[in-house]
Amino acid sequence: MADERTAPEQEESPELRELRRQVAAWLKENIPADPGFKLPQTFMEVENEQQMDFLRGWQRKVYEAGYLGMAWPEEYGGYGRPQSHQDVVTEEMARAQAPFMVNVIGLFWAGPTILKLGSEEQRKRYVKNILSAEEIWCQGFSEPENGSDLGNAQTRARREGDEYVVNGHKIWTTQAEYASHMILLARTNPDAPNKYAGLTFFLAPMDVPGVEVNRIRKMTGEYGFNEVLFRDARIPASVRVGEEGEGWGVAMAVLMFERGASEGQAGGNTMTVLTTRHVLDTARKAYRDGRPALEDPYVRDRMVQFMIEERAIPLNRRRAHVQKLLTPGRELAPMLMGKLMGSEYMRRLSDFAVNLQGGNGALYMGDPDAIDNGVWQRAQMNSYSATIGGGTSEIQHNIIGERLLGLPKG
Amino acid sequence: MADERTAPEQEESPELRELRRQVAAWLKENIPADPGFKLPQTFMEVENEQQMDFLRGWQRKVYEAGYLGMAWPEEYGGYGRPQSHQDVVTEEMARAQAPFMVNVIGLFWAGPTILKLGSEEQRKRYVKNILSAEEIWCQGFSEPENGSDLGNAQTRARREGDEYVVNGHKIWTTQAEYASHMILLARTNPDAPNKYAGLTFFLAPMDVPGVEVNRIRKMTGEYGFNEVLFRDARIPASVRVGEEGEGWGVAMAVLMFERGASEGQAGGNTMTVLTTRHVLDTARKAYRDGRPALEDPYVRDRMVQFMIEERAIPLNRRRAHVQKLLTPGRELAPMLMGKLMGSEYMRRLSDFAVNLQGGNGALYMGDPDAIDNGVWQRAQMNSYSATIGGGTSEIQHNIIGERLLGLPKG
Amino acid sequence: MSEASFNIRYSDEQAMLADTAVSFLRSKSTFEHVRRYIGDAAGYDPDLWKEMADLGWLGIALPEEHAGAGLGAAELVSVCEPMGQYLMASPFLATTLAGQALLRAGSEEQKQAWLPRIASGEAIATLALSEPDGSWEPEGFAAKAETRGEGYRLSGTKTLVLDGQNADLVLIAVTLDGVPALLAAETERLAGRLRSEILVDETRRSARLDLDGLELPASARLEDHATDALRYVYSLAWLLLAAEQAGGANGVFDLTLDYVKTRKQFGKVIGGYQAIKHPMVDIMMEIENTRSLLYYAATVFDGPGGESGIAARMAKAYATDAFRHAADRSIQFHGAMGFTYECHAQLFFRRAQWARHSFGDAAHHRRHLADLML
Amino acid sequence: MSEASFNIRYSDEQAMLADTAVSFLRSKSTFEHVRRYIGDAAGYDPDLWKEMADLGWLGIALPEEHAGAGLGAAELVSVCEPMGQYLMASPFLATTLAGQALLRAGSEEQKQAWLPRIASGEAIATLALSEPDGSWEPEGFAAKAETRGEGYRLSGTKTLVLDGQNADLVLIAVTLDGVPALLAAETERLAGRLRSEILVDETRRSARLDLDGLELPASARLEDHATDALRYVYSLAWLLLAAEQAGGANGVFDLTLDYVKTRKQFGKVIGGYQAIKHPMVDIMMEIENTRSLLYYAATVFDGPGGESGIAARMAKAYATDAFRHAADRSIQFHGAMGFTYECHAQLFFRRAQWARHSFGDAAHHRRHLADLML
Repeated sequence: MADERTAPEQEESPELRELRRQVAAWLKENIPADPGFKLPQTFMEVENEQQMDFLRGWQRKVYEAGYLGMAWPEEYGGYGRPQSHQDVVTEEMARAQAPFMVNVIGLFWAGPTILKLGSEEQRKRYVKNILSAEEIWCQGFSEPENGSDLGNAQTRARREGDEYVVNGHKIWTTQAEYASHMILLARTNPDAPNKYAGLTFFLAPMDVPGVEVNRIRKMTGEYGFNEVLFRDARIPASVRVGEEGEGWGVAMAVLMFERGASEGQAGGNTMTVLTTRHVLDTARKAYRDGRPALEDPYVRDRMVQFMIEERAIPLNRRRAHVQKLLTPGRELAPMLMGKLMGSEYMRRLSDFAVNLQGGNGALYMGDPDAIDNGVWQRAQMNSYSATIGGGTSEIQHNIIGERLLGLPKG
Repeated sequence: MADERTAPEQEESPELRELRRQVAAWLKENIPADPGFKLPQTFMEVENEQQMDFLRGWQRKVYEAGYLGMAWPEEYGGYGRPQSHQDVVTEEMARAQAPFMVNVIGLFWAGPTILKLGSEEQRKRYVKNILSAEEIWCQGFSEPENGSDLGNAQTRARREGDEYVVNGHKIWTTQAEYASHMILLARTNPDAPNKYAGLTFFLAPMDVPGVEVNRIRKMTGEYGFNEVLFRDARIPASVRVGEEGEGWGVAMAVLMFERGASEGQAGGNTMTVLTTRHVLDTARKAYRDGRPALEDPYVRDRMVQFMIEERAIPLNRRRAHVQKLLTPGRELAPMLMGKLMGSEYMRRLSDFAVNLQGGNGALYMGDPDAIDNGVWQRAQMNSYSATIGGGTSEIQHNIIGERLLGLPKG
Repeated sequence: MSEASFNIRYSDEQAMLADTAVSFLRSKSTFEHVRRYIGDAAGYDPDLWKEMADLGWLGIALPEEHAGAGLGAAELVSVCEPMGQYLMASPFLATTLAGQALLRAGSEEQKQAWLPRIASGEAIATLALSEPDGSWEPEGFAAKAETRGEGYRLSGTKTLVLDGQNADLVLIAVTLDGVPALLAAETERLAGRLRSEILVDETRRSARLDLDGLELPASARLEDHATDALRYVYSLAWLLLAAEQAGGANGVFDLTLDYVKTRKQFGKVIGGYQAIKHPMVDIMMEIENTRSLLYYAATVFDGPGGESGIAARMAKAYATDAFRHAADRSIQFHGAMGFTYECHAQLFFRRAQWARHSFGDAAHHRRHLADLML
Repeated sequence: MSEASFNIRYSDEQAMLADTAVSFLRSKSTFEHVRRYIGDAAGYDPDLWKEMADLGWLGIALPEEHAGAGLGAAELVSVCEPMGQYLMASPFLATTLAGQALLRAGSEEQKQAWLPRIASGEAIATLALSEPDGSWEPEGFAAKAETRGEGYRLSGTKTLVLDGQNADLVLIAVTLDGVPALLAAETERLAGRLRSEILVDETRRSARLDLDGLELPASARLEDHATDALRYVYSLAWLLLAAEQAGGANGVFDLTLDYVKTRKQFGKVIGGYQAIKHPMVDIMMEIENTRSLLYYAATVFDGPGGESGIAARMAKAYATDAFRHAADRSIQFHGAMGFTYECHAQLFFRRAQWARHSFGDAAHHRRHLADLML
């Protein structure tokens, strides 16, 4: 797959072009109609069974059509094709505004981890059901006292025979209420020489006694994430990934998958992407001070700022494939900066999209006269889940400054 | 004087109003005509004897008219009047765009320090000549390796009989080449229990053997500050302020005078203030893309942003006098934030004033077609002297965050 | 204006009102209390409203002859800033603005009928100003009134009518004979025409008002100067919203400051990290600037000349951005907790959003200021 | 444009040219070398110019029939980015733009007379475009030419004529019969009419040109399509300046990064403080974005459709702000040292200022982009 990553995009082969055409046609045919109820924009916003069923069904359909897990090995449920094929399909799905793949933790965190670091049995057991959304996964890294400081996780897993007994408190656990499994970071050895060395990584089942899942209400007023309490919950030792004490290394590998390495990804769009094109649609309906918003020079200037910045996002990804155009000494920049730049961009863009609405920007979703059903008001609040979750923007700055620029830790 | 500080401004007495009228009339009569050579905008930009003579003459004239040192004690050369009188005069000088008082280190740093912490002999010896600009002062705190970290000063002062022998290297010393005296922070005890305890404060004469002053060229291409090398320079022990080891405390007191406590100030404007009024004058002469700059909505929007922000500066000072309007728990905010806010404001404003000039903004001072003789191009570069000197903006943020907000040191 | 003429006056009355408001609201308008009324249709506590009336707040800027205190806009600011700080939700803003409109344009009869009842807290009043096109200036109302027999027949739609669902009296801004006019309608006449809106700020209430076919008697018309009265009321709204925003910015800043002083990550209190400390300082400075601009605007508000509108617009423009910034960073610096409904930061965030979109955002006011000043 | 159609192509020629340029300029265009020519009237090193010609740079985008390499704008970008990084000062930009104007609008005779001499480095050429009103678009020139006997008589003033004092040939943009035209003037004809300007970027040269009463023969006129040629040349200027700015941003960023990694204050390397680390990351990201926008603009530049101008404007707009930001923070993070003439940060700062004001700043291009895209 390595050669695929460096191949310049312009040489898109006839095969890829044909695939692009095919998938576009398939999507046109198969994207489900508006179900008549509010749909989430990202996987962090699924708030009821109705939404979950709808999205699960869609993911299964995409998988069964051969458009998900395309580059994953056939023996575990994938289709064994080149990553470039999956990338083309993913792009087309985003372009077509298809509903997103709901099993995000499975596809982007658990799946790659199991494929790369799991045992043969684990691969056989879990991967296919991740792709088909038969089993939903959640992620158990954060704890109430350790939002950014994952290495300090205090949830305890004590070995007893063939089992581990888990006690602790995980939080901000997206989709835990629908999940059958959790990738769990827990402390097996509180006396390890350093805090990192005491951690172990598990593929924990959620349907065992002693696991309590509570909903957390988001600032939007909606639900979508949870806290998970473990009280003497027993999980089999066979769900451990790697050895005891290797959990930190596994977790770091997981985070690297999440931060945008395309290699090995199951593919699929992870959110309904809101772009400046949609802001423009909104702006065309909006009035500021009695005039169409798009006549306001302030709106026009800022709109173009966002359009320029937005273009840089896919262009950075393109440039990442052209070895010679990577900035010397900072070759990993386009990859490492993706999460920070994208999430902060969306925070500012969604705020702008509300701002330009003039007086009507004070309305919220649910109001029949809110422009575009308040999609931007909701996106604006939800945007913080990305600037905070998965490592806050402040932590991202540290990571990039230290790893990429070689600046010392503060 | 304390009651003067809290007296609400609106109750400006007939006496103050009359003073305001008088000084305005005097200034109208006495502000010197354009000398025909380039004048500095701040005391950090004096680059030749011609400029220095002109400014010294002006300060003396103001002093002799009774408009400087108005609130300093009569026995040392002041006029023994209330601080409010000086404040009114200072305001009128700024309003009239009078040339600034050149002996800034004397008036704002050395003078208050000597009055408050100096010996009776020191007060008698130095204060009057500071007011009359007979003796120019400079400041010797910074060293090449310790720009922001003043407490780490390595310049050595070794006691020998009635003298101290000074060795070391001071830098960024404004007006050192014209100065007869330096307020000097030097290390008398390298073995003190902590670095601060080894420091002592001196009113060092510059005209002793072993003092070498070199010019440093600024980024504008002009001169105005210096480095000062001490090589076995002997200064009398009588110029010490306080005891050995008390230097850090004295220096901190000096910095508090500088950061804008109005109490005890000699008064006088310290720079030719550039404001949005002047930016507007520039904008009226400027074209952007073939149209008057003021027709550009982007220029208009930003201009107003600056006008609002600029208004907040004097209003913060006004509010500082209304005890009941100080934010509870942050009463010192208007005072402590003055330097940071003012210097960063000027950096952005001067950049904007260049920016709005369109193509002609590429011209520099000296070019006959540069708008307003390139005053903004120069001001833009000079603006960094304030965001860097006297504690960088980064350090200011730390100080305010820690002292005012009570946030822990990093 | 030269620098020397910038004055800030602050009277004993202002200080006393502010002190009272802070201690009253600190104990009454707690987060728990504010949240309790989120699900309430009226959105406010009638008992608290009564207490506010007893404190004299509802008559602050009404003349003594109408049972008011005979004070002015500056004294309203004294209570509005703490209301913002403690997220007070009530029809205070609506009623105050409507009261001023009545005072300035109403007939003697209308004033006597309503102002004492407003001052006593008995009647809630509001203005119907905004329209679907979101105009933020007191001119060019698309809603129309036409003479019809002895009275008027109205058409058009009003939006964002503050506390429309709570009001006893709605003053409707329309175009009549080509110029702005205000028509007073008791709410009984508006039955079936008011729909509660869903606002981003869940502590606020507003309604959409359908005017088509509404008939009002001749006596509904406020007798004169709707143009001047409306101009005054809009300026007053800028000022009072700036006050609320200043208070809100302060409130959310204090909330954040407490959090970053106690929350630890990587073994250190997070407020010690420059990535948090420095933005906190910036926000603090913006709040200081806001308060200076606000109290200057309050000082000159009831004075002569054009400075009043300029200063109020400046205060609203700057306060809007300052409050937004403070609320935005509060969510971020609270980390995952900040993203929950339970965290009080969202209350301020939503208030900041609502306030930005009410009576003109920063860019809007800057555009008008540019026309006034450049 | 949908995301999927954003492509970046980068040919072997581009890569080879860039590699050569980096190693050549790194050793030749050192800070010491750059500073040596600041006081020089011509402002550049003729020996280095000769070497650049020998490397083929002056004919990169000229056709082979005129002794060029027959490549395009994308290959010019490959050498301009390193020129920005190493602060190269030379009449390269002026000569390249003028060469393209000649190529696109000149007569066969004019092309044969000048292009081979340009490609060989023998002749320096430039365009006289700007005027005192600072227009940044290729239209509405106030400078005029009128037919006068067999030739033309000119009036008006040109400003910021790049390397006007160094040029052998100046192509003057005027309005002739109501439309833009280009007239070629050998510099002998301009004696006494060119005045060296003082630029904020001391490594650059430009001149003011007084046209009043200048007479040129009929043969001076470039034969056709001045409008198209000018449009092309302006777009090319945006692209090449964006390349220089990208390089400059990178150069000043590296300078700053080295400094903050070694400078200690309070016992710690200052790059470890978040107040420095985090802005450095932001600048780094802006540089990455700049380079992506730049190489996309280079990819589509010589292609069909309106995308070329849009992409070049975007690159120039974004690069302008990124370079300014990088240079601004470089001064600040160098502390007092950054404020000296001796510190190399000022060289980049001045370059960033010059580049911002040349061929349109960010707000200017955004305004035009809004008209094109919204």
